[in-house]
Amino acid sequence: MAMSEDPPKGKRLPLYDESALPYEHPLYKTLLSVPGLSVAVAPLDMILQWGMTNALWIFPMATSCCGIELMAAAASRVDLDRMGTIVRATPRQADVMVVAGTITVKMAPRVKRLWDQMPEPKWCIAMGSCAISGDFYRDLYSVIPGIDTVLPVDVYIPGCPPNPEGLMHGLMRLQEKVKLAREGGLPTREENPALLDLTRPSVMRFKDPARDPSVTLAQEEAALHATAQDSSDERPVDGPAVTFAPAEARAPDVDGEFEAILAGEFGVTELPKDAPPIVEAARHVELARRLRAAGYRQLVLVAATHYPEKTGAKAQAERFEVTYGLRTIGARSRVALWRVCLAPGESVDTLVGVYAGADWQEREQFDLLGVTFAGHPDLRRLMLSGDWQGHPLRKDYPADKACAPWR
Amino acid sequence: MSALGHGALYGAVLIAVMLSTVAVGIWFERKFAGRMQSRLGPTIVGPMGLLQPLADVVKLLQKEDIIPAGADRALFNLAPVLATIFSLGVAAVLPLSPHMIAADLDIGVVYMLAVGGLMVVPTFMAGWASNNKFALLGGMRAVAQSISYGVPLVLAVLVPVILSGSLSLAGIVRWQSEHHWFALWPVIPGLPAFALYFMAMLAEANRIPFDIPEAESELVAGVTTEYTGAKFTLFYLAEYVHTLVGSAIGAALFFGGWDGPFAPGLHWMVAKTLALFVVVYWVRWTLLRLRSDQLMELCWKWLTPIGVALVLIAAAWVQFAPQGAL
Amino acid sequence: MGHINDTLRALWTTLRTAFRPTSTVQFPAVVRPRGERYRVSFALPDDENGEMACIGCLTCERICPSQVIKVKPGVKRESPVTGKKRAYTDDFVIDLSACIQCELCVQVCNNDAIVMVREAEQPMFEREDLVLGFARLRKNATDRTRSWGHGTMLQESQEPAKVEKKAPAVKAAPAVAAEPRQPAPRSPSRAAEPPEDGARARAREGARARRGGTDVSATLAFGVVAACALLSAVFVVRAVDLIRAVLWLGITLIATAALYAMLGASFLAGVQLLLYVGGVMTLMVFGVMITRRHEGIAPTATDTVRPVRGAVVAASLFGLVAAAIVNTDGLDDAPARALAPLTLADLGRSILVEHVLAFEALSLLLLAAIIGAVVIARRRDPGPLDEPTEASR
Amino acid sequence: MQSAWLSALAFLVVSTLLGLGVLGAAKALRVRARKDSRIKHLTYECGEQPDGLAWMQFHARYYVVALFFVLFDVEAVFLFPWAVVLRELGAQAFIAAVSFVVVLMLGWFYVLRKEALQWQ
Repeated sequence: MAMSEDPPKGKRLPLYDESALPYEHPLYKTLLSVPGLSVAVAPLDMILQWGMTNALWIFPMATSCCGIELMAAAASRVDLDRMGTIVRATPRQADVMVVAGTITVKMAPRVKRLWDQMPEPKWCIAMGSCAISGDFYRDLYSVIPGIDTVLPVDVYIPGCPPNPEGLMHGLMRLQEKVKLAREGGLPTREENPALLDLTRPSVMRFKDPARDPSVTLAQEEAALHATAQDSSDERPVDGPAVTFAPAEARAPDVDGEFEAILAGEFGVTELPKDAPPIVEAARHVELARRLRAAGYRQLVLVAATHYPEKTGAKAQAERFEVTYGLRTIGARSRVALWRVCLAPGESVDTLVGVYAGADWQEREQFDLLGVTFAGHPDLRRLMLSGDWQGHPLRKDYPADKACAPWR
Repeated sequence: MSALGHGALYGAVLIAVMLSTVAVGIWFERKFAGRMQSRLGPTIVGPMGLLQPLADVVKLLQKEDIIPAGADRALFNLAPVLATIFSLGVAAVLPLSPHMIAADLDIGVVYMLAVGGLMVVPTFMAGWASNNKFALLGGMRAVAQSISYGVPLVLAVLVPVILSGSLSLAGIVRWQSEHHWFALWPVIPGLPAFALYFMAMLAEANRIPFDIPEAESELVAGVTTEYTGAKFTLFYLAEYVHTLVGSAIGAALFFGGWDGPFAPGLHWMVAKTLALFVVVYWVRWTLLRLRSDQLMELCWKWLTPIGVALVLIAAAWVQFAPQGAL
Repeated sequence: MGHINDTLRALWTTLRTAFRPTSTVQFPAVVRPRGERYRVSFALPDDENGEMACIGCLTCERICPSQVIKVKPGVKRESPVTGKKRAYTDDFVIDLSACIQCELCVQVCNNDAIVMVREAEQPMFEREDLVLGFARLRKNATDRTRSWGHGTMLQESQEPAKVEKKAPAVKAAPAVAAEPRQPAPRSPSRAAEPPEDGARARAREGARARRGGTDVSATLAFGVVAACALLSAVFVVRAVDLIRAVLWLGITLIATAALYAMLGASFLAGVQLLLYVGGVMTLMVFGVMITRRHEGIAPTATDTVRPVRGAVVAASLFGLVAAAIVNTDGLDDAPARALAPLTLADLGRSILVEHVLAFEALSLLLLAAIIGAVVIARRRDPGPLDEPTEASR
Repeated sequence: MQSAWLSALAFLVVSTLLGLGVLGAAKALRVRARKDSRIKHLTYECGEQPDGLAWMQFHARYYVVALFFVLFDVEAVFLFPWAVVLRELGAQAFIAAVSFVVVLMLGWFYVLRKEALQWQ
């Protein structure tokens, strides 16, 4: 069987249902209920539809490169104003939300909320591949697979990005769609399982009849409370106060000092060629303090790697290596790097007491990998939203599994 | 015909005329702005896009009505109506021709200043009732700006009052048609006073370059941020009517109103008003908006003393100018 | 002076531009010609023998960064054209909804079997409609203009430069076709208006002036306005919300202005609106906005002492005003005076002749007020000069 | 005189009718959403959860501006009757008003020197 033929055969699906319109005209109902006046509905509807579709004001949801084309569309060469389209900065006065750009999981509740704040009648145009399907970010943990998993999209404009004329064409197609829907003449589409397989996102579209209503509810709930759960806002850190030593005129510049300290005071003699030396977890804060005194005044790196043990008796969930990097500040900057290895369930002592800059760097590792830092004053999520499940940079993170209502 | 009937008839006709002028004005603005930016403006809806404002209104009237949570509902609904009343109400004292004037008040100038000044009430009301930070900030800024520029406005208007010795707009125009237009002679208090009036009028109507209360890049849409559909339409309308009436009053105070050769007075008045109206758009689509502090500095450091100086010069002219020069 | 000069120059520039030809291309009617390298959609063209060139080698499917290509290779069979055995493909699908138009699929194709085209697919109502099926891809090959690149040429251009070989010259995009000028908006033709009959109009004016407002309507209007003033004054006192109290006060002040107007004191009415409604009310609003750290509604205090205190003050004030009214001369012939109201000129004469000393003293009073305002405003450190400080933080 | 004020009143009434008429027309014409949501009525704050109430404390300079407006407007208001009789009364009125204005402008200089209207 051919995967795609035009036109394909299959079950006919109604694309558009009059009763499924999200709004109603109370006036029509009144006119229809009065016997003599029902003839007035058709011409009235014609006038109202004419007005409605000929003054489409845009609310620009421009998050990335497609937004540039959106701006160009309003400029001289294409001039959206020709068809009466102007850009409004508030959703209350807009008719069409143009989603132009990648929508991340963190952004999605905001988009949803802005969409909900637009007054009916309203439409949505997905402009460009990222808005339509998430593009090649669509399997990334932080990007939603198409804006139509969040809102009902009326017109999809292909392109990466589409050119400004594409947007104008999209608006015209929208006018066409509204007109066709009024006349009941929207083309019905044939179901083609192979095609659906190819384009199906990991979450049901908003308009999909099979969509679980609880997903929509969960999204609305999330849109309502998005900020309340976010942890990315800054708040005063009440951790140990750090006092900086007075700046020396010049950092000590003794070659091999780091190695000497390691070997002499910490008993680390094994120096691997292609990786930093490994330091005991119990003594690494002491090492940091010693190095700080020796002139390494800047913490440049807190990174972690996840090594899941797949087989054997020790089939535990995680094993981490945390890598630390220090720098001297001065004309000839030198670097000190070391690793700390953590057994399953173990945590590493925080460096916040020695370097204030360790705060957010350790929070990032906690957020993305789930490494715990003992004694950290404020170990919350830093980049992901507060209700996130799991740690996406772990090797065993289920990339295709739903971990938020948006995915 | 009783006075009430006279006012109502003039009101109905004048308001209908002003609304259609505003509709065509919006179309003209979009075409003109387009041309200035090397684009066409509306072309698709109606012949040359002429029906575009109509489509806008038909659409806006259909939009759902949203009142934000926590808003003061009564004031929220009242503000757009008040804005309409005050912006249209100023037109009552407009002398369209020697015998066409809705209400020939002997203190027309003061009425115009007072009712025009009342526009701060709906502006603040809308900003405060919306329960929205952008709207409130926009409202407070708009009120601060309006009252600040009220001072140069009053001073600029005082100049023709001193020169003609009348507070009635019709009286001022009559004096000009008997003697000379104030924008032309005496040049020194006349022309700068007109410039002062024009700037203060732009600021009162919140037009660029004085539109900081609704600067889109920082305050979304100012006081109208939370307004949808019909109420937004009224604000939109009030803004344009304010500008139109301001232009008409400028024409009456400084350019001799209905005075002019060959054509009937009404034609001259309309032509002068529209000319000033076009200049407003021209300025709007050319200049950038001023910063808040520049706005205030311009008003209090420059325009106010200049206004006072112009008033004194006008008084001196009346006192000391040779009789023939009047 | 520099600013004024710049402003005038800017005005001149925009005016000049307004009368120049525009650069708009009227899109649905005129489609802007695209550059040679412009690429938006795909096509599966024939090879030189008139057969579909694709052999189903899956190279494009593997290279695609967005993984939007699905190819179903067919069996090898003899070509009906050349008679040689070759591979075929049974189906080919490209999902434009996630395509980034990177052209990698074209670049890796050794057979030039997939190319890109310059005309865009139209926007669709459903996401599935953006999937280019086999039939559409084949149709594009004949219906649409091909873009600049094809596989072998792109691969060759990646080779280390050979001396003789010249990269294909890129032709510049053809200039935009001269678009039809919009006809300039014509001003509506001036309709000749019949000149107004001066004598008749004057007669009408005179009649109107003589009639004026009748006594009954004036009394009625007075009742309405006075009721407005009193009721809104009650609401001022009753309002819990300070801002609402101020707005009610505005109505009281407007009603007072109306009363002045009805008494023939036009100027006073105007000044009442200008100064009290426009100015003093704004002052009060600003006062509320800067003084109270209110959580939403700023309720007025509701203890028992204040109403009593207020009542005492109000009563004594009322007594004072009443006494002043009673002691005013000439109230008996009030109707006669109302018929001949004071004009503004009378007021001016009175200020500048009889009360000139008070007039000058007033300027000193205003001066003192200004200085006082400055002193009060500067007494305390204004704090952060940021936009409004938020009370809730 | 009163008749002119009545005309102005009628004019204002007609403008009121227009405002109410537009709102009434919209009430008849506008659509109604089938589903109402709490999010729709949230205050617009660029898609963020509204943080606290909008009513906040403003800087004192707003008050100062209003104060100066009232003072300068009082000055202007006194100049209106003067403007009307200036021609008639001649030099005496001129000198009186000039001294009035000059005294007030002293206040303006003071304001400028103290930078009370600095709006940053």
